[in-house]
Amino acid sequence: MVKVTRRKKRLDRSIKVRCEGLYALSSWSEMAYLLAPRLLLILGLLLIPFFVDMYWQRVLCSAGIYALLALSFDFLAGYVGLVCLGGALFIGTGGYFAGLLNHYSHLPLFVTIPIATVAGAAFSTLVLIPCLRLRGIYFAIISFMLPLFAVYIIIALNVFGGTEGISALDTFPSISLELYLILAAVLVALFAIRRLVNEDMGIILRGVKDNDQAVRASGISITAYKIRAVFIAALLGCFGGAYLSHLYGWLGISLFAMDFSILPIAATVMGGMGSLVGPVLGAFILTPMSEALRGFGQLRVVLYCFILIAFMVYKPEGIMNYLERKYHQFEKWEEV
Amino acid sequence: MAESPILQVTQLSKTFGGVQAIMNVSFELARGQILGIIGPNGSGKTTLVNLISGFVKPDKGSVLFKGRNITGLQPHKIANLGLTRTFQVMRPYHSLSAFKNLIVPLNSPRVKRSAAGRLGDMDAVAIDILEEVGFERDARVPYKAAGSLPLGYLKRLELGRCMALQPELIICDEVFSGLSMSEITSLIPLIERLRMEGITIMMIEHRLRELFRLTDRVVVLTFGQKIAEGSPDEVMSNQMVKEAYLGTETKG
Amino acid sequence: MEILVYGTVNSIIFALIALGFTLVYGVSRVPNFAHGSIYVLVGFLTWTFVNNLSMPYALAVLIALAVASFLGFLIYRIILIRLRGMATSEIISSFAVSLIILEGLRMQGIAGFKGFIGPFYVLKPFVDGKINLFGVFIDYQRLIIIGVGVGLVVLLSWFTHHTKTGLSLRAIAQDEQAAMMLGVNSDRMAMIAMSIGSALAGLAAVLILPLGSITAEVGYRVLIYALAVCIIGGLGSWGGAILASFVIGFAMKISTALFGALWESVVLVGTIILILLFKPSGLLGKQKELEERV
Amino acid sequence: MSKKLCFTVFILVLCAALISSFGVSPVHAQKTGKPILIGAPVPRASAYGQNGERGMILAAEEINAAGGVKVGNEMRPIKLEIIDTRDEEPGVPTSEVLLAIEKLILQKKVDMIAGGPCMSECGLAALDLYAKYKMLDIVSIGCYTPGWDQKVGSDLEKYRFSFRESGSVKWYVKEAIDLLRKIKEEHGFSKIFVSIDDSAMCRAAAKIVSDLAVKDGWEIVGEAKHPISATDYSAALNDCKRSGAEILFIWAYSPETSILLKQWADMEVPALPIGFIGAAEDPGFWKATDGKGAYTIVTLSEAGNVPGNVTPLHMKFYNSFSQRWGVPPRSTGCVSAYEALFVLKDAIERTGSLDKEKLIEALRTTNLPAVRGTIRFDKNHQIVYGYDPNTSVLGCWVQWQDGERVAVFPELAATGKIRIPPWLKK
Repeated sequence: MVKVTRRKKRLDRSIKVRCEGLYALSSWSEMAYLLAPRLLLILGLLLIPFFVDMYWQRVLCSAGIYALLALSFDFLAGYVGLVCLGGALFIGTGGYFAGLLNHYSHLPLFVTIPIATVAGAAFSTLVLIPCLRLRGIYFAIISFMLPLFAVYIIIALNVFGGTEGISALDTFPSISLELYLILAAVLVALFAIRRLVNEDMGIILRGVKDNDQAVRASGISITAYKIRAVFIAALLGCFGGAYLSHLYGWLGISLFAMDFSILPIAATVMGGMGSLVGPVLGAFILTPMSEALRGFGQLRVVLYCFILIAFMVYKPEGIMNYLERKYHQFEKWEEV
Repeated sequence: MAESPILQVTQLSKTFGGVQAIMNVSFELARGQILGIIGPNGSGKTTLVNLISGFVKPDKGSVLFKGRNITGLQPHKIANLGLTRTFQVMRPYHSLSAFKNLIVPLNSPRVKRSAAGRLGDMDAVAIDILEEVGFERDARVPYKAAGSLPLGYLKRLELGRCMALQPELIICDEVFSGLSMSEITSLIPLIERLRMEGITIMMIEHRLRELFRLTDRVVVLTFGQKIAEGSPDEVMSNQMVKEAYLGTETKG
Repeated sequence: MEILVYGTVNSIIFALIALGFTLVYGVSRVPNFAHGSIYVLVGFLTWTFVNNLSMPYALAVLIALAVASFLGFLIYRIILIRLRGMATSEIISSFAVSLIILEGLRMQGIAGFKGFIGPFYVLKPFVDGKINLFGVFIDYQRLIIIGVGVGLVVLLSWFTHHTKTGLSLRAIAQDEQAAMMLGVNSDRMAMIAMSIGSALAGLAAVLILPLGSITAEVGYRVLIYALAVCIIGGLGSWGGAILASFVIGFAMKISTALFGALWESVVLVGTIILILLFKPSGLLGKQKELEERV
Repeated sequence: MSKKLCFTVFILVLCAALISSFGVSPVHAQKTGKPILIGAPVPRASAYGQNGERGMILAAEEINAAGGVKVGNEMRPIKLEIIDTRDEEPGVPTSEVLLAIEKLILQKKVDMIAGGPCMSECGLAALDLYAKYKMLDIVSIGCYTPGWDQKVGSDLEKYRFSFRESGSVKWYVKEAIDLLRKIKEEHGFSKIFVSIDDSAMCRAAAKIVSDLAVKDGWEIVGEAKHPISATDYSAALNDCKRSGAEILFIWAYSPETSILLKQWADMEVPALPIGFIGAAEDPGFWKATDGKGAYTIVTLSEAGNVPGNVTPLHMKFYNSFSQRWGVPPRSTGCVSAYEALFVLKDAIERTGSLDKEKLIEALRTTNLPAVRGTIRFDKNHQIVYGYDPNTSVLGCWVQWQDGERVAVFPELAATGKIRIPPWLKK
């Protein structure tokens, strides 16, 4: 049979090439080319709230939390090579720190949230340090189990309100405040981390991911850097947790719930691993979607697992990388 | 050699689950020398490197670097003392561009302490080093993702990574392997230059002919034991060495 | 005595649960997080066949097992085969599968803790009644479990040492590259492994579930147990898995006896973390000590 | 090939989901006149949730069939907005549950809320939500924690919007003690062996019971805690046998408890099993234990779940529920959730408006004859349980006798006598 074999060839758009380096500042179109996506994201996030009712605004709040988690997961997995399935650990620690501070020493939430963020991050880092020498699946599984462990301990010791948890914590004075707090947090975190991975530290971390032995041979202690990385990731998660416990004015063992570990991963896979924006995007798509499907009870869990698998198998690159490629490159068929 | 040797290995031993990888190996390396370590496959050359550079803890014996005992020290600590190594399997930071690969060592405490670290613009330093190891300046190569570079460049990159540390002793684990004759001949001057700069070099090699053009002394390993040491021709005339090699392979 | 007998039973139960998982991982390096869900699924199918289609028990079991192994095959054929080598993706996707199955079943009303909708999902034990063993009451089901458990281990070791498939499975497990050179098709082997592994999970379910009742939670618990056993024993090492299941089995029974049941889980996870800290590759982990990998 | 197939399947499922995800509410208003929206958060995956859901749907249908609720001078039908809170499922954070409730309040704009969540943790957290949004609600499925009315009582002004029309553990414990006393008097038993799920809640509850029992002249001769997943109880049962206890007091919700009772029968342990046993509440219990569950005494926590004549409405409810759903009412939630809507109806019709503050006043003065008895709330908005159907509502303890759940306590509700297993007869 006669068949012309063709293959897809990808070429950078000329404007992309021109925009590399400083030259971009030379023309408006090129600056626009660079800025457009970023502005789109920022404005998009900041403007949505005006178009949805109060309930969906609340949904956005929790979406923001998941976005933070997804971000920290992607950062660890994509730039440090630590696959951390224990997002719930971060949420839990942050949440408990904030909640307990607020409940026992009656600090206002503007104090508890920052403290909880830092202290919680420090704490969860301490917990994870021993596990840092583990690689790949071992680390993944351990981090998956730590939240369970925390729950067992809390139940067994029956401390911190035991199984019933503690309610009636302070909540935010106004919805717009809580909404913009989290959105701002997401944006700041996003750009901060994007910046970080291109700083020296980020470069070293990526080095650790690609070939840790070479990094050690270059006279750099990988553990030290891993610890820092985990701490940064934990900061995001713990902020999310602290925020959450004040969002609903409650804390309980379900802060360690598995959803906090699963959904962010789904978001990351969907949005595109390694592109930090992707996970955020994914979170802001998945969370509202699973809300829309609430009518089905368990069925929606089933559904978003389907989506997850579908992406894994058929579009492993994820939405973001796909868009990026489309934005920067064009494809043409060529004979071979 | 009046001054004390830069590297002193004594009675080094290591077993991996019953297998004697290295048995009572000891040798010395004087400052500014180039020492070759040869031996048939599986004679424990790479293990030796791992033991010296701290990636594997020895069961027995000691390693002295600049008169200081570095046995069982963490690799990065050793590297910061000025002893670094290349790897046999080329695994650069493939997601990073070539010159960013050098940013990693440039961030090591050792460099930060030294002048070049304070020199400021690391990227510039990195580019210079790359040029030194033979990357063309201004070409796109240094900005390409290291993963996409050909083997020749990777070897140079590896050397560059070591040089960025401003080391006193570099252990090259089979830099020549897998390279074409011409590539090797272009690498040799680079190594000689390093030596001119007063860097001591220890080379693990298979390609004996090329090796012998560089080294002053050679140590021969078989089955984890040192069977001979001396100048290239002494070693080659040594009976045991002949057997060891003819037994296994016919190169050299 | 109490502890000895029930500790043994417990341990063998763990071993049964973990065998399938460790087999799959050992051969194809795929952490099959859908293990627990298959376990529950088989239990559920058997129940339905028996109670709704009023099949004879044995037949129902057989069919259920067949379904399970086919499912395992499918999971590999459709999903995992595309994700080989990417541990993260394998974990996530197979876990997604297990969520699909378990939550799907939950809609069938297998709610578990705090009551459940519709019928009781309880399998009948093969033989009812119990005997007095060294002053300890033990029902036949548990004796059967011990028997089958031991038998299975023997069978498996025979299978892997004396049959062609078994040998090639082991070859793959030891050195994939070499095995492929020798013309062993690693994907085919992985599929076989998945089918066998799932069937084993099913078998364990059929044996063990009559002791309890079939709930979605069991699925998650089984998964955790399997992971625990395999990690402690060293992923992919059978001897390790069996050793580990005895360690855990007794550790849990003893801790229950000493500090009360609540600490069971704490002890479980505690052991895992400790072991991993001091011996990152598990008790009998095949792979080199991780930091020695250069 | 397989790829395409999966993908299409997946797409189809997704579409189906999205389409039907809009407006899922089983009960639609048949009447003209703007329907009264009643939000019903229920954990669909749990039996109690389903009980409540069924109860409320039945009630709504009956009310609408009878012309709806009379507000002022117009008749308005009831429209239920049932939403799945997913509490009592593993791995579901409480915030998830609260978000569901917020959906009812903020998006569905419901007028009031009745139903769950069932889990105490969620129930307590939800209180603050209702206070925040000033949303009237009647907890009518599960959520038995004594912490609830304590919390409401602690700040009656803030939490005035919440009422609890399902029971409180406090009362059920009292019932248990009284039941034990009754048995003691009838059969002269004196020793209790306590066996519980090892969960914080069960331990706490069991402790209270044993303390009170001791005060009541009982002797606690032994105790056994079982992990939630326990599948073998023979050890505990042996101890029980040796201890010479005549009562085996159980407080457990894991389905495995049915195994405990099986083994109890197998080993012919000479002690009468009594208690709070999630497994034994279910009509399927008998079949599951193939009859070995006989003699087990368990509370269904609400009169009306088994045939009886506590009130005129009793049998009416039992029958209509049975034929509407094809199964008899199970336990917790069926009756209380059913009545909850009538309580609201009653309050609305007395105030003649939907004004919250007025309704709260009305609810506080509720005195409504219903299935379980007469519904009244105490000062902490907690329904009053008691033994007199004219001043309070009644609980319901049943014993499994030849495949049926027979009410044996309280006296007024009892339709049969307590039977003692032959191997326990002296």
